[in-house]
Amino acid sequence: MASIEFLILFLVGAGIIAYLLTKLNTIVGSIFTIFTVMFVFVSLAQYGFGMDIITTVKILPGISFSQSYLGFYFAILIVFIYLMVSFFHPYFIDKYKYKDSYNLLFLLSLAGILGAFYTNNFLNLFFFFEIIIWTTMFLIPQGKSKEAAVSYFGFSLAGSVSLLLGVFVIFNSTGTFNINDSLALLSGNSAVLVFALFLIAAFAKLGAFPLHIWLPITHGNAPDPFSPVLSGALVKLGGFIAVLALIKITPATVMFRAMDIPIGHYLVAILGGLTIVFGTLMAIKEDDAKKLLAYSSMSHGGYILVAFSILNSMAFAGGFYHILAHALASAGAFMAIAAVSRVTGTTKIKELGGMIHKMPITYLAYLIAIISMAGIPPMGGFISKWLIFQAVIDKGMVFVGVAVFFGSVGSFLYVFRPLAALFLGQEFTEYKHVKEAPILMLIPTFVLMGLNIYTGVFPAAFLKVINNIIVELGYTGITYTTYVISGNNGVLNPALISLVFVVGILIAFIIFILLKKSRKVELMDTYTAGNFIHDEHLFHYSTDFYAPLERLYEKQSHWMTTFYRALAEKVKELGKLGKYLFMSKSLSVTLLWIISIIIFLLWGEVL
Amino acid sequence: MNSISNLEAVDNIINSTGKVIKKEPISDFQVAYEVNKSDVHQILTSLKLEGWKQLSYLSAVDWPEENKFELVYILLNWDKPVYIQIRAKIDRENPSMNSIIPIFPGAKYYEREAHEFFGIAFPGNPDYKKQLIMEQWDDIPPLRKDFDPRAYSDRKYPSREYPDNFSKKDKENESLEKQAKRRKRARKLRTGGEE
Amino acid sequence: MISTKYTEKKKFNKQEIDRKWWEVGDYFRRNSLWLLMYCTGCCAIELPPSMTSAYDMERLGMGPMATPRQADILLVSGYLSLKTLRRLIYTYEQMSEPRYVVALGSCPINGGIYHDSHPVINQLDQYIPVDTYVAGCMPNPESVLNGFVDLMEGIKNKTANGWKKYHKNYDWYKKNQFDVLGEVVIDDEFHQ
Amino acid sequence: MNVVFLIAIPLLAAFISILIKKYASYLLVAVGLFNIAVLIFSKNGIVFIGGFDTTISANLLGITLLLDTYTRIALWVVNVLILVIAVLNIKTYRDYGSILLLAMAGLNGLLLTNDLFNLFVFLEISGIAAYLLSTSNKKPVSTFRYLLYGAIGSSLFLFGVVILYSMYGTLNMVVMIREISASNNYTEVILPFILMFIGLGVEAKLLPFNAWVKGVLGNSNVLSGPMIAGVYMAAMSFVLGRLVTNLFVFEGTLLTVVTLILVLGIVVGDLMAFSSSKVREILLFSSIAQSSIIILLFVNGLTIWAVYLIVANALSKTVMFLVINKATAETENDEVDSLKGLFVHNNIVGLTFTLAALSVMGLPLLVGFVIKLNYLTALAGAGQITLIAVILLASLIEGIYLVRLLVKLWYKGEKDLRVEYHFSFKMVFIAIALSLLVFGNYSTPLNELDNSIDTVSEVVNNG
Amino acid sequence: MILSIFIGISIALFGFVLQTSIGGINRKIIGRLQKRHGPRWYQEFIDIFKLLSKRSVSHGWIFDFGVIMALGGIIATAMFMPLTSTFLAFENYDNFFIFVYLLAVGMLGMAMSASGSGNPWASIGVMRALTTMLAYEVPFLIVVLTIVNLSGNSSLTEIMLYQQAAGNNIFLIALPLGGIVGFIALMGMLGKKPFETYIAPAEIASGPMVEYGGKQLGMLFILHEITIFIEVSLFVHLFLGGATNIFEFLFKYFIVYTVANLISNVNGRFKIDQVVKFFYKWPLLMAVTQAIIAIYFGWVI
Repeated sequence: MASIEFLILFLVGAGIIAYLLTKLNTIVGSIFTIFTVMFVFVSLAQYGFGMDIITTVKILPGISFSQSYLGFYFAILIVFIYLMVSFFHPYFIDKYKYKDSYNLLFLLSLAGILGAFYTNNFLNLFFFFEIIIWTTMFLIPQGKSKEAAVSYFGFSLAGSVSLLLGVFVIFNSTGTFNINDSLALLSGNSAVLVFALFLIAAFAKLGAFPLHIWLPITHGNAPDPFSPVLSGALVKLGGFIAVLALIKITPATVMFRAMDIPIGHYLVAILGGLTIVFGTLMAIKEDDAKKLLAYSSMSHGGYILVAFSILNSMAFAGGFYHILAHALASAGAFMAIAAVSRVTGTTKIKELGGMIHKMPITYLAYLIAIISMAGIPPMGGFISKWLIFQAVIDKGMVFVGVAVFFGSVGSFLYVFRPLAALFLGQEFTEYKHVKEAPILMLIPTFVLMGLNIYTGVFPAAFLKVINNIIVELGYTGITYTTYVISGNNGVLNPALISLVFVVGILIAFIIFILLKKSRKVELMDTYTAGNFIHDEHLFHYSTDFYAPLERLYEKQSHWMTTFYRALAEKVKELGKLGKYLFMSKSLSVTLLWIISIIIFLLWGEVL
Repeated sequence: MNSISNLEAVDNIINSTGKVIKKEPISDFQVAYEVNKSDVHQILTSLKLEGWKQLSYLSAVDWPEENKFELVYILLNWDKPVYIQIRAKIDRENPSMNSIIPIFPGAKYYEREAHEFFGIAFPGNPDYKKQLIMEQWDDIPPLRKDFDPRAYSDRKYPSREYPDNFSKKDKENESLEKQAKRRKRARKLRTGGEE
Repeated sequence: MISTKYTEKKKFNKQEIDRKWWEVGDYFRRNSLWLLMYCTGCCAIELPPSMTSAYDMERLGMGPMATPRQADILLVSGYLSLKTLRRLIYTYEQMSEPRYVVALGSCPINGGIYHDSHPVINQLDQYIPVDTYVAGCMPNPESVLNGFVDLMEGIKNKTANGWKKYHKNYDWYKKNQFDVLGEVVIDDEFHQ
Repeated sequence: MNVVFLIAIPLLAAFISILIKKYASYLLVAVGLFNIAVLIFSKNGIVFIGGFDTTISANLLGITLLLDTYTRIALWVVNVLILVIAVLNIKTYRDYGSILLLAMAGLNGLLLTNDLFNLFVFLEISGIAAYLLSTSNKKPVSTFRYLLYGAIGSSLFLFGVVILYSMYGTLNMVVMIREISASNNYTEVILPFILMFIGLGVEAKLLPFNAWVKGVLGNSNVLSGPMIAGVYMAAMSFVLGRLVTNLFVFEGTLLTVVTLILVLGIVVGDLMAFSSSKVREILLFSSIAQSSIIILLFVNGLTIWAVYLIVANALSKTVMFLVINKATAETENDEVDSLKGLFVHNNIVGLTFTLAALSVMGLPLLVGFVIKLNYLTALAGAGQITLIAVILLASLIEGIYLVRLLVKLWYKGEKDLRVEYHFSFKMVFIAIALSLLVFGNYSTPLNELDNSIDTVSEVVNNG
Repeated sequence: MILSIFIGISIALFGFVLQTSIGGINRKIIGRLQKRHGPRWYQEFIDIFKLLSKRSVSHGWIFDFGVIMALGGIIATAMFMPLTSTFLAFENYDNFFIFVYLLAVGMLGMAMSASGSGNPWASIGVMRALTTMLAYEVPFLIVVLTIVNLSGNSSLTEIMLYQQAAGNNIFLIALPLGGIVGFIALMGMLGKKPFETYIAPAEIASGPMVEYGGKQLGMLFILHEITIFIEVSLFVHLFLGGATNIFEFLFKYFIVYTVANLISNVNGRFKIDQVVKFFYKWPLLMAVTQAIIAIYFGWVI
């Protein structure tokens, strides 16, 4: 039997061993890391599903654990992403400046994650959150930009500060730090306050509008194997807090009668919608493949918010399923990009082209990931989007609907761009020598591919776990059988869709194979209106892919960045004002302060 | 300012910078000066400074009898309605003219064209030898007057052989032919047998 | 041992079946001829009237297409300079087979009024196989359409097999092309 | 052993060291060790000197020294840190041995004394030592301004003491506390209290009164930086804390004003640090905010966590100032950008600096986190949600600029920066970082101390 | 199950034959409109079979695989399509979103294949197609949201039955604004002329299809016909109350397609950003207005 305390301590210990091993040899250290994470994953998977994990604490002071389906769901998902990513370490760590500490921090952050999802005490939750933040904060600057870490840390800290404040408000009004007890006791105005504060935390972690600008900066510049963790796993912490705030707190505010939703939740849904729209638009515009995927993570975070703010079990199921599907999809996509970046050294779309001819498996992994991301059957993303759509339509949320549909269609646009410009198109001469990723990196690729498809074809296994969570949260679970999911206004049979899809492909294939064989021609032998072109860079359409569309919102796209830059500038100016007021070289200013304080005091009380 | 005084102004500019061999007014708005080869750059520079900022065209004329090529620079002013042609004759054997790229960078392609069609060398133009219009030309420059396009065409392009009886008589056209024959005869009678 | 029964069945052998299919294909091909209009010269001006309501090419199942991959007919309309010929050959080789070439005007036939010009070739069929010539300077729409009908007849009678000839006499065509053009595919300064 | 030695011996040694200048620093080390020995063997209680009445209630004018757990912690911090700083600078700053001795005597007296006038005397003694220390910066103007501010501060303090004396006729703190609570006339004591608060506030770097800090700490070196930012700040905070918890009664407008001043100090301190681009300025402004938080905790009666915060802060700030001042001594420029890549070749130093910074930010696994969480919990228990919000907001700003600093220091700029740190420096850094780390994870001893401090304050109140 | 699949395949085949014939008839109609004779009504069949009989070129496996995936996805989509309110292959599983998203598979496959050809025109065409899709989908989906919300079911047959039930108007009448938006969006879906930005033969050499010839192009033509069948049928089922028997369906189908085609032939072409601007101005506004008055106020004719 696995004890959660043991797992955490094991991870910390293994982290230190991994540090030493990595110092000796990066490959050995990384492989040790893989096995460590695998051990944790296996023990969690073995005992977690049946809620058989021991939660008693013997060594760690002041920390207490309990297990819930909710925490387990997040924990197993994130540990899985960590496991997948750890396979990439042997090939990447050598590139980084402080490679010794990479595995240590990686494992420490995993320990923090385990703790965060298994604790039953708000202070412990905050403790583990902070551990996650600072361990990951040191991993991020090892990538491309050092400023990314500051931006990540700033927003994360804003989130956890807000969380902590919320925790203290809870403590102030209920007198306990126990998560379940205190949330149950919470009521009235303090509930609204905590709701708002927790949501700020959730928004900051999810990278939702308007606290989103760290997300592309961080994801885009983080080390290549760490971006999938950020996007697939760590962002989901925000989802966890959002669940706490939106479902567990649910302050009694005014209801929208037409939609049967509290006004606070509706506002969150609208903000989620804005997140979707904003993320989509920015992703369409972005040139760096990783930043593009980062914006897509942002937009998917919006879906999660929308799902959890519609208070019915259908939407919850959609939200939880979306967390799963998006984690798998974005991990897959980011890892494919990482594999490309490993051999080419760049993630800029305009510098790449035709990678499919060298890396077909990576291409397939990316393709399947984006199909899921765009919510097209037969991948997992379709199920979750379908569930969310059902809920949105059922409630008749028009404006949220606009955003949700916009994001859904927009996702075709942005996920297609790396596909077309980075993997397809002309094959560049400078990448003629590159090879497919090595076998160890293909293992997680294949696993993720398989899971992306499996989640889309046979969702029942996952819906069972999700139903447990929903029941735990006090709602009735959704109806489903082995093959069929029943929604509020329709049923879905993903297995049938997949079957029919296979039949369709088969028919098309038969048509194709019966007909005359094609003549194989070179990629450069294309229609050029008769001109002779020998440079494939001229013949590769990748820069400003959606230029006509981008032109429509070019001016508006910098607003948020400008806003935050101006905010930082204003804070600096305030500091300068402070310096001017209090740090002047002249003694008389200080004397003035002293005298005015004394006079103010005496005026009120004595004189 | 009318065009006449414009032309006078041009006279002044050109006379002050170089020697004019021949002046030939073409119209009220266009005037040509034939100058020495060595004066061309000077004159073009001063004209550019005076407002003739655009080199409209640069070409050459072949004068095989004189054994000369005549280069023609046509300048355009955006403010005054006067075109100026500056002509300079250069030797036909080993024709060479210093490039005017330093004055008019746009002359790059005109000079390449002139080299391609006349074989004039333009030292100073980095790639005047590169072909611009003709791809892989394999004979003497085609616009020289001693180039015979017909001979080239006959030599290079196989032409269709027609059998003698290729052209069939068309019944419907017979009356027309008769008419033509009649006319021919009448003309013969009129002119006294001369064709 | 090959039995006698088997030999009797031989009239339905593969070649025979292919031929039958080919004839079926020919029916479709001649009734749906898509043009790639290579408007090299003045004869292109005759195409609009032959397409629009006066002569309505579409009733024959013909229509313009944008790229050589989709088209069946390479329509050469007018004189061909050396530069154009290069692009024409390149385009012809990009087309899907079976492909046909229709040349309008007298210039592709014998040079026409450009027969003594140094950059204009005299005879197109030296370089690519031409299935139908439409003479005239310029040919009027009736003759253009007549040319197409001739081509359809040719397809039906299996005489319009220029693309087969091109494969068969590939070396000959290439030699002719090389004689006048040097290399067909060249470096083009403005498309580097 | 008698705690009087803690004052007398350093003072004596200071005079002797003037005679034997050559060995002043060794004498300093010896005295430091002796002081630690005294601390180990001395007992809690009140010491009367000068032959006055030994019953505390009657001893209105005599010199009394009070040693309780609170003072003991303070003394430990001050003496050990001075010793460490002395050892580290034993070669570079030979001439400052006697000054450090003087500082030691003054600070020990400041912490030990139970008499308000003596408090003023020791304030002056330690002040003089501090002015002299700041001369090592070679910035005479800022030293002069420091002196002026110090003079203003101590005169305000003295003024307050005089008023109190005229009101209650005693200078003994314990007695006075009892008198004040007996008379229960709040409005009368506002003036002396605010005067004393401001007077000590100048030394403890509270915001509107601390314009000297920029000049002194902004140009500090390996000696003056940790001394003034670490030791002096700790000592002054202890003294102010003692007065705030035991003597001052903050109520009504006075409480509002003091809280406002402190809140202003927290927020503006961090804002100023955020807008600075010089490393030393960032550190000093951050310590301004920290000292405001400390006093705020004292004001809210969270003595124990304030004490821990003082200790943790003194330790981390000592490390940070030592690291940065050593580096700026070589680059002669303390712009952040010129120090880029400082830790590329000094991994251990970088690690300790990082741990210290993380502790200041209050991130988990380090002692700063435990303290922060505990005092915030206590504040929440007291219902001070607004104060929590302010502190958290400030810590957000603080986190951002410290991380920005850290990242820049860890990653190379254009040029390769090499700074050699002596072995002794590294040992000190590691020791401090380890202690931060250990107490961050194993906080039981801290919780135990908690109880003992409470009992001592009761002792004081009851005589 | 096997039987259902066969029914599904025959529906797809029926859709192909139907749309190809109606497409041919429409070409004839357009010919007459332009005072031409027009082609034979079965010209489209000839075109497709001709393409299938030609020997094409291939730019690598993704070029072929994309076409197969596209056609497969579209055939799969068509297999779910009900013809009348009672005749369909998979009872209950004709969920509206299946059509929207399975259609996207076809789109994605074609886009992938086109980009895999390495021709920039193809990528530009795909870009335009996707941008146009972004434009028309959102207003359309909002109208569908209204319809599903009102009828309480997202199954197409259920929506049909809801409209056919006594007392309910067909949605084109019940939601007049939504009906207009739906038709405009249908024009966009069909790639008909003001929104025909992504084919644009004279501009970008027929866009995504630039490199296709022979069988790949033929398969894309089949795909195109089936896609049109799906889209027009969707409109018929959603807005015109579907059909109770096959002739009603054929009639409505013919009317819808012909009207769209006629409108198309008297229009010019928008620029791509004009398409986006257009759809996000009036149709979206109308769709949202319609949704609000229908859902929140319950004003349904």
